[in-house]
Amino acid sequence: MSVFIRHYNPGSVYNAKIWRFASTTAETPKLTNGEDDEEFRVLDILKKRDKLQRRAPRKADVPPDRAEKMRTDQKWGDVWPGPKSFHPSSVPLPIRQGYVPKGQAPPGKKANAELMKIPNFLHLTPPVIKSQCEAIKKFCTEWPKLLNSEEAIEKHYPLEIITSDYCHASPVIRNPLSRIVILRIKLSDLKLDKHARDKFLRLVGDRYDGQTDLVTITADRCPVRRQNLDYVNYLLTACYHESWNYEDWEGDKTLQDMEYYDFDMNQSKRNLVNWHLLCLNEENNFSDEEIKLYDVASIPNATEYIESVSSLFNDGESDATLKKYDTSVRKLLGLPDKKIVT
Amino acid sequence: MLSRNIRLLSRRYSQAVTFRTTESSPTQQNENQVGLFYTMNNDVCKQLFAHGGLPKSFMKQTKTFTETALMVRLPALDIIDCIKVTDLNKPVVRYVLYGEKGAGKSLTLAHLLHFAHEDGFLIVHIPWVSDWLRRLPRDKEMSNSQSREGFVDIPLDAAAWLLHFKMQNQVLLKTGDLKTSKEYVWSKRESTPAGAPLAELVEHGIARVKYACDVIDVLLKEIKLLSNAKKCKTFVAIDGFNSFFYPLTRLSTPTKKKVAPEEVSLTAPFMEITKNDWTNGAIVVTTDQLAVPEDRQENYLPKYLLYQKGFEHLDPFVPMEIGRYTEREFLSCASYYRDRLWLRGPPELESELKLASACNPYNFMELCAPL
Amino acid sequence: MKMYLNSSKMLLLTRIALKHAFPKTGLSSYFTKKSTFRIQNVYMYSSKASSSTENVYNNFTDWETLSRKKKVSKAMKAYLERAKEHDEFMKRQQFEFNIGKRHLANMMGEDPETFTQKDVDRAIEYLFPSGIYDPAARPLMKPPEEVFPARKAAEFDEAGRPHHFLFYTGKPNFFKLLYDAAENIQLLHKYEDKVIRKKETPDPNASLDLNASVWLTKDQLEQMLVEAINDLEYDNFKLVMDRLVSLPYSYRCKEFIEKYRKTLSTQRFALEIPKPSYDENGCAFVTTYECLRKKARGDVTIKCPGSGKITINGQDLTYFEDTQSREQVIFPLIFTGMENKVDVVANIEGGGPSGQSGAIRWGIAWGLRSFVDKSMLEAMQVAGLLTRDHRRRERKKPGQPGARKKPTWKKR
Amino acid sequence: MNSIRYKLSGVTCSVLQAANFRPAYIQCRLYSGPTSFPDFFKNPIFRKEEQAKLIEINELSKLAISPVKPPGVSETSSVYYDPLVNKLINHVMKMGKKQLARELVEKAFENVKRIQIERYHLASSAEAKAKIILNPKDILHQAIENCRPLLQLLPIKRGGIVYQVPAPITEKRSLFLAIKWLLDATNDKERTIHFPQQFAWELLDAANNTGKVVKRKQDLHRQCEANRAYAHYRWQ
Amino acid sequence: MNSIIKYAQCSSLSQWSPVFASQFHTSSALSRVVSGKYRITKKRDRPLTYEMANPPHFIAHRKSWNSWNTSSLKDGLRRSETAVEDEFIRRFLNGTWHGLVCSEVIIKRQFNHIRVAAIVRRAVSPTKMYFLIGYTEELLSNWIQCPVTLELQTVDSYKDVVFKYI
Repeated sequence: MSVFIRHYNPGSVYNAKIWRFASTTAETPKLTNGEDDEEFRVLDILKKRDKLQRRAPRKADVPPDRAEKMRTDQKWGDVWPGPKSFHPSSVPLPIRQGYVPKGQAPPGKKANAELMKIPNFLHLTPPVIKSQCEAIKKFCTEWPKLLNSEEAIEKHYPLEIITSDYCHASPVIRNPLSRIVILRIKLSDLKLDKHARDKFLRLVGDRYDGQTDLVTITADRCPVRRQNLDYVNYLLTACYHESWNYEDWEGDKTLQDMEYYDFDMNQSKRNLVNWHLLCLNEENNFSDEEIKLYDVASIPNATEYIESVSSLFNDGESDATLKKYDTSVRKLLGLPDKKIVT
Repeated sequence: MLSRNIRLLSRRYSQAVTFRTTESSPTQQNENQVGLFYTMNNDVCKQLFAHGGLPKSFMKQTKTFTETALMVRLPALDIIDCIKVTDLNKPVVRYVLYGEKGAGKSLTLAHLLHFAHEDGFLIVHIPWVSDWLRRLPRDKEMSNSQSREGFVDIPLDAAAWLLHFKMQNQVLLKTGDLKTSKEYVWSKRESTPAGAPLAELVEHGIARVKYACDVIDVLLKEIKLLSNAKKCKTFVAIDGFNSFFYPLTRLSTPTKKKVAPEEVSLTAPFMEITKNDWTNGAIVVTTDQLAVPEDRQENYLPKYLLYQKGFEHLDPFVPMEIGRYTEREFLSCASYYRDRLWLRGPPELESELKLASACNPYNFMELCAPL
Repeated sequence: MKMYLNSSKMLLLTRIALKHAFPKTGLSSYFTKKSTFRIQNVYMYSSKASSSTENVYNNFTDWETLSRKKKVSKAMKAYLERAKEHDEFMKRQQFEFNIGKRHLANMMGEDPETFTQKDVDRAIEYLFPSGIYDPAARPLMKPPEEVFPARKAAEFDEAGRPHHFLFYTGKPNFFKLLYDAAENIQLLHKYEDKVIRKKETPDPNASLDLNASVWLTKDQLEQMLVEAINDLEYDNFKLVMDRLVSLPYSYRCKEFIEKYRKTLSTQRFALEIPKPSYDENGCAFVTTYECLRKKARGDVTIKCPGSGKITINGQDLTYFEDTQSREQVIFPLIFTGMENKVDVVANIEGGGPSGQSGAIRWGIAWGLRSFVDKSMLEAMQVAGLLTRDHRRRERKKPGQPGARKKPTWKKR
Repeated sequence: MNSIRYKLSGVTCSVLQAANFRPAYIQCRLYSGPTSFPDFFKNPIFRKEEQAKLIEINELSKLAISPVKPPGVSETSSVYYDPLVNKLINHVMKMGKKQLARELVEKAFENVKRIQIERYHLASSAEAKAKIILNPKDILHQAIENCRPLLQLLPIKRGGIVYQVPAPITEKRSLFLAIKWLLDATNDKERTIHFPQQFAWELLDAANNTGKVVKRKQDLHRQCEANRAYAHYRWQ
Repeated sequence: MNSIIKYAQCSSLSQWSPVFASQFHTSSALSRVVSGKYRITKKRDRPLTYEMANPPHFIAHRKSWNSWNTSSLKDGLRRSETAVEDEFIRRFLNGTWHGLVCSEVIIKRQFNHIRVAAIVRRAVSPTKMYFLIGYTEELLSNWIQCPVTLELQTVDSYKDVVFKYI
């Protein structure tokens, strides 16, 4: 039970006429005590002794603010070295914050909880940042001259590994999301021939994006990033080598599996052959295989027709491909060319 | 009074821009008539298009304009030249008309029909395929076909088509040299002997609606044989051909199962006739977005509308785009409307309508309606 | 006793000032007849600025000398005390603000001399990013006169005599304003009579065009007069000023009127018309970004030597099926007659057909400004094509079926 | 002090009572957010002939300074635009379906035009042909003119009894009534006839002063004529 | 110690204790949300700090948050633990600095460093205050296993923190 020294300075009833002034009372001028009003002294008959020994609040001798004594050309980095909540006495700025109805002044910086709440960047003022950057500069390595353009980077480093790190507020710096590893590579950088490319695409499936020609493989199965990294590399090498070897069952590839339009395999070859034979009004009793092998060069300007049909299927139907198909059919059938509006 | 001198003004204005041509037979028409209107005389029109062939809105126009006038457009002339040029003993050449909605495909087909009629072709014409497959008026009758089980018959439509066929080819049928090659037995009592004229076959089909579909099947086989034997030149015209290839039709079997177009008994014969294994004829087909429901209407290009199967069925075909009005065509159409009192107002009205309708023929006609 | 005398003098004074305090306008006839002489008197007295040379007022001044010896009343002393204290406080705040500004400049590493208020605000925003939505609630470091409410200078001298003759109306500045307006109206009436009777020639070319400005709003007026005004008085103000403006020769007191006019942001379409830039094959094109209408956002490019082709999102005008939105898109082209001379390329997303067509219409009109001559520009402005349509669909409120529709009233 | 100020303002406002346009001043912005234009925006003048009139009295440059509202969604300056038709479309529109309303009105005009062209071709002599108006918009204007009532009956309660007192009608009100009656007459058709067809017939009837709507107008006038005795009740 | 309490009672400390006995209404019409809102007293003498003057729906509009950490972000970690720790810190601080904390406790977390800020009344001697600071920092960092620093601002009395009277 600590001993309390009670100060009690007599007199001066604190006549705090509460000034209904919105800014916190710490700000408003202290009212001087009522001066000797020579009129209307209130007659107090039942003079009660001031029973309660009103203990005047301790007038702790509060040292004046540090802010007043600061020089205006001081180095601010030393005054406010690190992140710290706002403290009015050490910030020399007359800041005010608070929503007040119109016509009143917002609460000042003293005893202003709002200013303490909001994050402040007093420790990161531009000069401080510049000096810190200067300091760090000697530890950074310089960006290699050769990698000056996007293409150069892609040429030298086709493979891209994307990992992400997280900073958050917790006693532990671990984060489950940081284990995910993404590998990204341009298909054109992988040296694949036609068959291998087709097989690789079938293996990779929807990880390949047609427009950007990028294969993105993500791995998040293993708990640790290193394991995921190995897994991703393993996946890429496996697919690559798998797509190179030719299995025997790949031979009997049916029409539906064809990923591109091959004229010989399709019905339009049969139409062409039948049409040709009809023209020569020969009897056509060819079987399927024979039709496939039937050499088309003999039919006049059939090659242009074949190429236009395959472009119609492969490059997608559009006015241009249709026009090409039109001219080729007209040549094939021996019709006059299309009239152009004069 | 005011309206009268405007009408005079517009007539004088329209006279300045010639929009009519006196050359009314398609066979003689050539480039310098492109964009001009020619009037078909009424009885040919009635004969060809009595049972459908012209869009309903056009029919109303003809009633208001008191004449059926078709504009001569380049694609039609192009096809007419091609038909004239091809020697007929080569396998049949197939033309596919494609274009936007309201670009004038059906009218170009009508123009070609008129040409075929003039040129003495035997016309096999389906006015609108999706009327058969996708329109379900209350009295539509669907039954299972006797001859080939598993198929669905639409006898009423078949009979109507036979009537239409008879109406279009009454001249050729009357000359009588078209004979059936084989003897066909419909039922115990009815049969048509070999060598009977086609007209009789058609009459039988119309009379006995139950066998109408089989009659059509037989008729088309006969026509193929006859045209192979150079007896007659046949002209096949099908509007909205791509609805044959839409996976589902609205018809349903008596057991309420949705029917695919292949299972409808009428598709097979028309598929047969659109092959190019016969000679001495021409096939003109239109693919139309309106023939198929919304989900298959992204663009109007033929390969997309015909699916893979349709495209390969027609493969060496000549695609013919029916575009919008060119500058000249638009002006002549506008002055024609002014002449027919369909359009009135100051001259800059044309430039506004040109922009608003984006020169689409149907759109232009729609925009002029309330003016 | 002394007290009583003191206050009675005050009463006397108030009664005099009161009687003459009525502004001329709406002066009921009862007053004018009786005390015309007094009004001139008061009138001369009131215009404090103009030093009244007539000697008729000498006896007044010695009142002042007389009263100086008097003991100043307590209320007066408290008032003066408060006024002095307020000035001190403001001076202190000003000093602190300047010191703070220098510190801030030093903190931000900038030259304190050229550290404007804008830099101060930017620095505070950088140092104390509070992320609070309401701008008024964010930390601010403003000069004291902006922060603390303006207070009127002392209104009466030691002797307790108010400086302003309308002091006792409670809003001296406001009623003085009405008073001056009324006075000007009198002048104009007199001038009009002179013109009629004495054939004086009015000044022909000076005219007053007011359609580019509007009367001050209520709070602007309050700021100017440093007095609170209620709606009724604001309406009277506007009424009097309109009455003044409507007089035929109102151009004579032009500067008095201009003082209370707020010029509207004149349609700045005429000022900065974008110069068309030229693409590779030399045809001029102008792109207007940010074309807004309802929810639609997009941009429109206009190429000048064009053939009237319109492409929207890569498609032709058939991008819009319904004719109404097509007509909206071609409206500016037809209005300016440039439909065959200009190509339009627009890409737009969001909103429905009418929103998108409205955005394109505005974009085209806005782009055409640089291809069109002055008169057509004005025609487009009067046709309203150049006004941005910022109207948005009003949100539905809870408890109501729609934005404004209220639930149907049910008897039971 | 208060009393004086009150009297003061009392005095001034008594003078103002006569010109009571005070409410017009208060710019009501009860709803936050821009759902409408502030009231100092002027209405747009976009039709060619109106602009021509303005240019004649060189008012245009004056108006060009003050801000102007943009023209509405369905307003254009094209040659075939007619504000009356736009108003009619808005009257026909239900539940905001403007496209449908516009289609119906356009089909009605089309039917009118077809009927008139038919009549034109059937008409024998030249001046008979001249009499037939072919433009549906002219017919609409004609019909509206014929259906506009000139007077209206106002229910005024006098001593417990409500009298139908004939009173002059404003321009807007008569136009509204004309259109409303036209649409009422069109809507009490049988189920099988479509709106455009019926509306076309109504327009044609109204154009040559026959038909239900004109009869209704004449009834109203007759009623007004009958009640002209009560005409003075309007002022008490 | 008792003088403080006596002094507190007579200056109606009850208004000061953070949790006020706000009237609790059962009937549906009156049981609308009253949390964080204070009713006007007849004498208009209830003092409110800025935090208390702005009801909860003004957070982020007129006043800002009391605890700043990354747990509320998208896939932030340790959401519940941080909330519990914050609450513990607040109660601990209100308990150890009993009657001295006259504003809300602000907790800012950066990586593993926790900074606790508050406005404290100068009612105890400085030596005692330093002891309390060390005491709380030590205990809190042991319990939460993170270095805790206390950043206090001292004020004369409750009156300096008052924003308005209702």
